Amino acid sequence: ADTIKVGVLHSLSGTMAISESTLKDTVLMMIEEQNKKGGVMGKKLEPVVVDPASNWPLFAEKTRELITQENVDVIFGCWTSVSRKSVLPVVEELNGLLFYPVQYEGEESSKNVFYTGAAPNQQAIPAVDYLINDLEVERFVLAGTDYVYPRTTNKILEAYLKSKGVSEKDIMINYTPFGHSDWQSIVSEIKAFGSQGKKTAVVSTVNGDANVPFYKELGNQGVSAEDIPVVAFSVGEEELSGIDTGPLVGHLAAWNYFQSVYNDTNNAFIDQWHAYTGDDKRVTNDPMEATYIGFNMWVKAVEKAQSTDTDKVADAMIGIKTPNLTGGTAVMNKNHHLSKPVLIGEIQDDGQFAVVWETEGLVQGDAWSDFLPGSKDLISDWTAPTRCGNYNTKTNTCGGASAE
Amino acid sequence: MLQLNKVNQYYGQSHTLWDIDLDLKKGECLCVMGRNGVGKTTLLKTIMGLLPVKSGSIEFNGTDFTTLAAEERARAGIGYVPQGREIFPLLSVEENLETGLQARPDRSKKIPERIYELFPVLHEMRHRRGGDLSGGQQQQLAIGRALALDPTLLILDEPTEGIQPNIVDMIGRVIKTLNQQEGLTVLLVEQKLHFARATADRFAIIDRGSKVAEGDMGELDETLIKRYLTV
Amino acid sequence: MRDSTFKSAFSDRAAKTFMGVLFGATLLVTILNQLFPADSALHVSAYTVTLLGKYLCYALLALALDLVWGYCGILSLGHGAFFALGGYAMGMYLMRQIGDRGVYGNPDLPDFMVFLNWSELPWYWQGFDQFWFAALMILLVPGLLAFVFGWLAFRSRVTGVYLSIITQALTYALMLAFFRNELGFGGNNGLTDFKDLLGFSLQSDSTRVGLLMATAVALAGAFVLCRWITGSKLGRVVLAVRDAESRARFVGYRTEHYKLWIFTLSAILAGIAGALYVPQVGIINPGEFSPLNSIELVVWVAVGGRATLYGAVIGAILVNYGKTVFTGIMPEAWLFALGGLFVAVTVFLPHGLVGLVSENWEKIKARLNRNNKPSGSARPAEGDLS
Amino acid sequence: MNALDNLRETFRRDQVFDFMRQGTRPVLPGQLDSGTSKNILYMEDITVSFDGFKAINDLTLYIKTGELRCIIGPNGAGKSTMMDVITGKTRPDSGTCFFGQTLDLTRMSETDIATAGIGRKFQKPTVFPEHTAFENLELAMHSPKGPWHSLFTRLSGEQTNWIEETLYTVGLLGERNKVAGLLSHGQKQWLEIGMVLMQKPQLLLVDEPIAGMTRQEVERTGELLKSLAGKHSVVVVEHDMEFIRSIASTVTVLHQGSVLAEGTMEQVQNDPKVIEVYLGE
Amino acid sequence: MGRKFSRILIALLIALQVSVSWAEEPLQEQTTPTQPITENSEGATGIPTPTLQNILDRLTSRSFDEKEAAIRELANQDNPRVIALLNALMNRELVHNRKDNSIVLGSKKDGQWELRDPETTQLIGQVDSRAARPVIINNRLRTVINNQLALAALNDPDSDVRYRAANQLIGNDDPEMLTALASRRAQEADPRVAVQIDTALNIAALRSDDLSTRLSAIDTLAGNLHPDVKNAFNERLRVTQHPTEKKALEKAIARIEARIERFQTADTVFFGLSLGSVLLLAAIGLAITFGVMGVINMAHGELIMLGAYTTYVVQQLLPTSHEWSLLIAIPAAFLVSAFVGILIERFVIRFLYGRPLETLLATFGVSLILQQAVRVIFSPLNRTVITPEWMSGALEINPVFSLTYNRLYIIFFALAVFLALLTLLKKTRLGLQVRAVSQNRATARSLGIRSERVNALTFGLGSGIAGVAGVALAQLTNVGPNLGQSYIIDSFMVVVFGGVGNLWGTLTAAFSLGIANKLLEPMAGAVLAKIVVLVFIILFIQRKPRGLFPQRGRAAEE
Ligand SMILES: Nc1ncnc2c1ncn2[C@@H]1O[C@H](COP(=O)(O)OP(=O)(O)OP(=O)(O)O)[C@@H](O)[C@H]1O
Ligand SMILES: Nc1ncnc2c1ncn2[C@@H]1O[C@H](COP(=O)(O)OP(=O)(O)OP(=O)(O)O)[C@@H](O)[C@H]1O
Ligand SMILES: CC(C)C[C@H](N)C(=O)O
Ligand SMILES: [Mg+2]
Ligand SMILES: [Mg+2]
Repeated sequence: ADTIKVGVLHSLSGTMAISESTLKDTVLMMIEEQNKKGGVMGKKLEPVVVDPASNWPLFAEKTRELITQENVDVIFGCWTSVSRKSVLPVVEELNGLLFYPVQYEGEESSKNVFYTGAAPNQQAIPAVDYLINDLEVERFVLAGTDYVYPRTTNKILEAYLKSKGVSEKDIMINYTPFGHSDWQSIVSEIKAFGSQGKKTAVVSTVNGDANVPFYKELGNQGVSAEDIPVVAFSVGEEELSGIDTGPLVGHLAAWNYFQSVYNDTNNAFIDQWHAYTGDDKRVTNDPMEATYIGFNMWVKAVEKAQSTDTDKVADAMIGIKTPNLTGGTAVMNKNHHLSKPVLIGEIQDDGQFAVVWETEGLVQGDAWSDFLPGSKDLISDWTAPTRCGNYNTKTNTCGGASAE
Repeated sequence: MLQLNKVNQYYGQSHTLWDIDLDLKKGECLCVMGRNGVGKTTLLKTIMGLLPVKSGSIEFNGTDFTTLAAEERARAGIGYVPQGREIFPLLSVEENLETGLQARPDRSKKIPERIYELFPVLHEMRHRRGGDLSGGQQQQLAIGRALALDPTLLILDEPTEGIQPNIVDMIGRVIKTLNQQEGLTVLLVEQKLHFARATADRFAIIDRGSKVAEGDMGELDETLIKRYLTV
Repeated sequence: MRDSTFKSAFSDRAAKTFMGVLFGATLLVTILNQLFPADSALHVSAYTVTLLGKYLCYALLALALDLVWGYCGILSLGHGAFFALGGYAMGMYLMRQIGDRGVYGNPDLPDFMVFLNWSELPWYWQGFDQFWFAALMILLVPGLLAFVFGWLAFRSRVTGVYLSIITQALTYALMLAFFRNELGFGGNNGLTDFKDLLGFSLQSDSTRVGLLMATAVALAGAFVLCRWITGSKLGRVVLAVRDAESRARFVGYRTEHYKLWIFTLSAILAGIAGALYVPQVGIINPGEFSPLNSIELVVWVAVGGRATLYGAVIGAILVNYGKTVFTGIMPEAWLFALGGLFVAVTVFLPHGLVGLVSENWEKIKARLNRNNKPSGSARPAEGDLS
Repeated sequence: MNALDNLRETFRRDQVFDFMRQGTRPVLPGQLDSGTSKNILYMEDITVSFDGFKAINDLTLYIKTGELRCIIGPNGAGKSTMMDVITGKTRPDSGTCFFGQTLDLTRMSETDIATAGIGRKFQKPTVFPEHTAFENLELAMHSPKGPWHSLFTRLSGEQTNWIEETLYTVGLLGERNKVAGLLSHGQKQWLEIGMVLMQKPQLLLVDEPIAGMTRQEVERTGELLKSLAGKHSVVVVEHDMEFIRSIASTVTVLHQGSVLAEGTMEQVQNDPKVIEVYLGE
Repeated sequence: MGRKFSRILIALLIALQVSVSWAEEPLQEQTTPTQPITENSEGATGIPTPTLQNILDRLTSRSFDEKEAAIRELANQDNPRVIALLNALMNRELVHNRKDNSIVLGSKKDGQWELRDPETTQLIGQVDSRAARPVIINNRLRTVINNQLALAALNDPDSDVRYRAANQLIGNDDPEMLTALASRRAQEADPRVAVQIDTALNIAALRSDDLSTRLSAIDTLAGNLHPDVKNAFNERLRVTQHPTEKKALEKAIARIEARIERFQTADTVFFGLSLGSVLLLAAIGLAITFGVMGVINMAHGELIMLGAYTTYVVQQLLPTSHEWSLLIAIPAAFLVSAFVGILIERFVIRFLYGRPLETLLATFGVSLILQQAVRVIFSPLNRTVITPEWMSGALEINPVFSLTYNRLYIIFFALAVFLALLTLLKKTRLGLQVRAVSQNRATARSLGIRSERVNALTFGLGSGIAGVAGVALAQLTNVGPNLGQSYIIDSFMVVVFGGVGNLWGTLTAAFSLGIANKLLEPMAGAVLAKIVVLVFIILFIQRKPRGLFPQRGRAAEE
């Protein structure tokens, strides 16, 4: 073929369209840009966009379609973990290549998947560190939507907090259904929990649509960031663009990227995005950066391998470095996760974040959390001789499916 | 007043009315008769505009009604008492009567006293749901509702069905009075011979969708009855 | 009424045609997939095989719904629940089959339990390592739920929209419950990463073809069963219950028993569909309980034409095929097409696509008759009220 | 319950005590046991009220086995409501209603009552609109009514003949394959009568059977009902006096929910109270 | 009818009232502690005072400690610009000019920064939006600034400002602040402010070395609901050795806790009412289109969504008047949704009368189309709807019990809509006509009722009300393409639970489900509460197969 086909697997309809359609545009923008530069290995890139419609089995089906019918060489896609889980067996079976750009709960490492979003240790743990060290928080509310990502993250955080000497009764855990819209009782509970004298913060893994009513209720019940700051892992610029941020100033988010970071690469990226969408109000966000990094890494890897063959590209990927948008360099590690900086930002009234804290260097993404008993001993290393996503350092075996 | 010219009607593929002609003069009382299932109700519904005609025309007071919507026909002054009562089951008796007021040209909002005088039960039960009434009470309600419209042509489909004898007599008298004293034109479908004889001036007989006989009530003799009204 | 005209028009030739087409298509696909090498022009890819398998599962589900809705007048807006339960039962078996090949290599616990610190397998997972047990549960769980639910509802004469809405509440409640990680079914991520079924690897083409065949057999079996039921006196009673339930009671039928019978059977069929669906698509998650899925299912049946059985099957296959095609060729606008289709079908084809055919069939017959009898002058009028 | 009530209970109706029965006739539970007594239906002190309005007021009525009973009365007298009570559609506020010696109708479901042998034609014709006339009769046919039976049963030639005979009786042989919903009003009435016949009930309740029928048909209906009497008990509600006169042996007049008069047509017709509230003139 | 309604309304109000007043006990007169606390130890130092600009320029530092020091120093300057500058810092109007690395005043104008001199406020020039950026402060700094501002505001002529300032300073143990508070107390005329100051001083007095001072502080503070009071008590309880003090503290804490508990019940009731009113709003349009007309309108949620988007559009069109654009949005949303509703009726539903179940399918199609249309027109992202000032914040009854204004307005709004609708249906011809048409279309037509028009108008009415609900919901939740879907199921539940065709049923159902949900939530958690409510509905329908207020009578039994 004289083109290289790039699959784009993001929901354009259904509940997830709200987040995912931006990433589709990002990939298309990157492809356009790359083609202007002459493509990859002299070949033009050709996007193949499909709509898995926020329907998880459809993700698997579309993946199969992309790989076997459309013969794409790489797929950029998925947002929710469940969609990734649905796609995973298919890319493994057909030996495809998937770039997953969203923060997730970890506990996974596949030969065919590159995780460019944050693992829990690249988001949750630094955020809690910040709360403890800088804000002197002593009590924690772990509020989340009732599903795997928040549950896992909170499990990790609970273990981590306890290891830091926070006692059981200073941790309140609360789960809400998807799309929860009536936050009155929970906010009032949080308020009560927070007025016991010790500095309290909320660590929020509340997902998607539920955030708007949550923040609105916080504002209305007068929970200000000075009293009880909320640090969120799923609220970025995109989400804030749907909220009146006036009353939210000072609440926090932990990400690897903020639009407000000032440097030339980022400024150029933002300009490019505005030009591409024809809307200079459009914001950029962390999963976009993850897509950006993933895409650039893939391009480099293909050029390095001089092939689009999955195995060769996957091998070439490891160790690839590419500038990230916050001024540093992202590195792809042996475990298919990135090394990135972690930033903490405070919400400003213009819907942007002001960076108030930043890790010293890069944080290496950890596929297997050190704070979960089941995965303490696991590591992932896709280089020879280990070549294993879940290598048990105690028993020195490669467990489960990836053994083959 | 009402003229039908070669009206044909179909239910899907089944041809139900065949070339019906009918001429109803102002102030007349015509009784349409015929066995079960010959198309009497169909004829009335067609006149009322509830069923479309396939060919032929309908004229009312000189204007062409053939394609006019049912509600406009009612507004032109046709009152209709359908077969099987068809009252509004969840509206109260009073509200049922009020629905009859909607088409009045004078936009009156008051139920004419006369209706309650004619059917005292309705007054008694005016707050009861229409659907709770007994069959005969519902029939009275249906007649009352048509009268509330203050029609110039009253169409009744078997109005005495299920009504107690003394009220049947009374309804007959009322129709007669309205017809003779107030010049109300009446088109009636009725199976009860004595009632038809007592009320109507003229008759028309329908058999298998066609009009087969017509004349003054006096002309309705045993042969016609034998031939068309018995099985 | 249509039913009877339909029957007289097609008699059971249509049933035979249906089976012929179904088995013909599956066999053809099987042969093309198995006998031709992957690069041959005639080769049918595994993608198509699974796709077809998925459609047939949906068709079976639609068939199940048509039985209760079309024939018994019970508009269930919660049939997705039975489908999903069947799917979960199968998923649990497949999960147990993974054994120690999971990422943590834990032979007793599925992965999601390991990393959420479950210490032992919950009691309701026991037994699912046996296929026979899982198979039993596939029938039993949806069947039992439908039985209990139906028994309560029909006994107290819940009908119409009230019934529809509580079926919806049922599936909605189940969805919320299954989303909860604590319930022990993998939360929103559901059950995935299946390896093999009865020792056959789910990734091999022959297993896929086998599953497709199994689904076709199940669909055909269900079709014959439904056909037999609806053609029997039971079918006529059920129709009578749909149209005039109280009359049926006064004639002496215990209508709640009939409804319960049909509802439970339908739920079991839906469960089987779900069980066949899961290994083919590779995931089961609480999203399948979503009330919107169940509503969409109703739409398939309506698009095909209710109370015909074929209609349901055809509707399910066509709508889903349309979805597959349109999400590919017009990702941004396919919802317009789908929505438009639903509107158009309901407004213009009150009896669904099958109705369109059978009505035209009547017309053709009418035309033939006209040719025989030149006297017939007029064409039938459309509709009754203006 | 005081002693008097107890006593009353013991000597209720014209009850035959078990020990007085000659021999023992085994009676299956749920089946009609009309015993040796002459009555088949006992309604005693029945009261039904709707939101305080008494549609039936302390009504007591007995129907003899094999009797043809006519019930007349003004609109709203409670005739249809009475039938509702008998068929289980409405539960009385108080009173008892026994079918035969043992069947307490106030405690049975509509289905059980129908199975026990009470058939009803409603005032407003109710048929299965999407079934053909033939199928309507088939569904009503006297035969086991359980789902399993329905699933496996096939119509025997005998049964087909029976249905066809009935179709003939009700004059719908020509409409055999017509869908019932499309029949005319009068045809539906006939069809429903046919359905009641197919049920082979012990007790037939017919609410205004001749409404909308031609005179000839009225006569035929009269004949039919008279022929049924004797084997079956028949209760007819009508407003057509001629018809009543042509069939009636005993006439009961209801008014405001209770019996106003009872007797032969002659007696009733000349009763001034009846004339006042009902007949007129 | 009206009577029935007012009875319910009164009952609701009484419920609220009772729960409030029963929790409320007369607050005791607070007394000022007998002894002033500490002396102002601030003395003059010999270091030469730096210029304002020098201090400000220290804000360019990346270290927040450094910034804090600068802010404190700034606050201590005796310069009339200090307050203005602190305010500017709070409002992100103090910017870091990247070019010359200076801190100046800046305001956004047409995507550019307009820079001014911090001292003279003279215009310096305009720079590109990325060439300057606001000085970043964090929560810690914000608290510091706020305290400084409060200190200054203590002497503000406006007593509301003073009240807020005093409130901000409660719990603060900075000696400087306490002196300021004490001196303010001496001249304070407004008793409201005085009470606040007393609370602040008394809390500080709890730390006094003098037992009797402490005891009298405990005595006056007992029953005070301010969270800092309880915390201070607890704190004290931990350190004190005195048995009398211990006892007094324990008693005081118990009293506070008892009061808090009672207010929490009131809270729950309020939350329930408020959730109920949201359900009512969402369901009430459906009560017409579905309950009265029998159209199973799956696009109802999308009509709500249109109303919410209308709110957004109106706000975009009137960028300067957020305060009252909402009032325009109400009729606008009504019209937009009603218009779309009429279109739906004319082009789709009209063909489906007599086939109620099929309306479900067609309107489901319509809902997909509307959703996608919104995605195409407005993008799939949520839109921001700004809450006007008068709807944000809360009516604070006491520190533990406050009623959020938006919820409060929405409760009244929902009741008003309900009332208006009820009157419309009961008192106008339309009401009668629509019920007649929906019960028997052919007969209604033959009585001269223009069924087509009636249907279109009624559907328009129901849709319009959905739109109005959208305006209210836009204040509470996402304005996005999925808005409708999240309410449609609940709406149907409410209508069916209440009994189809009965508006009172809808009202009762909405409020009882709302309250049930909120009662369960603290016990079972949000997810389980929802499941329990659903299961309850299922079981309830078994007991009452036609909802709370069933249609009764012969006709309904068919
Ligand atoms: N909607 C319909 N579709 C098809 N056929 C119909 C329809 N309604 C009535 N028919 C048929 O048309 C014929 C005429 O019916 P119609 O109701 O006019 O009879 P009728 O003269 O009023 O009888 P009756 O005295 O019993 O009321 C009947 O054979 C009937 O079966
Ligand atoms: N569900 C109900 N709610 C209120 N009132 C009712 C109900 N059912 C019956 N009624 C009233 O009870 C009375 C008796 O009704 P019923 O139908 O038994 O009369 P009927 O004797 O059959 O009269 P008809 O000869 O007119 O058929 C009537 O006044 C009726 O309005
Ligand atoms: C937090 C979410 C936005 C993404 C996350 N990976 C998930 O599980 O869905
Ligand atoms: Mg007729
Ligand atoms: Mg009656």
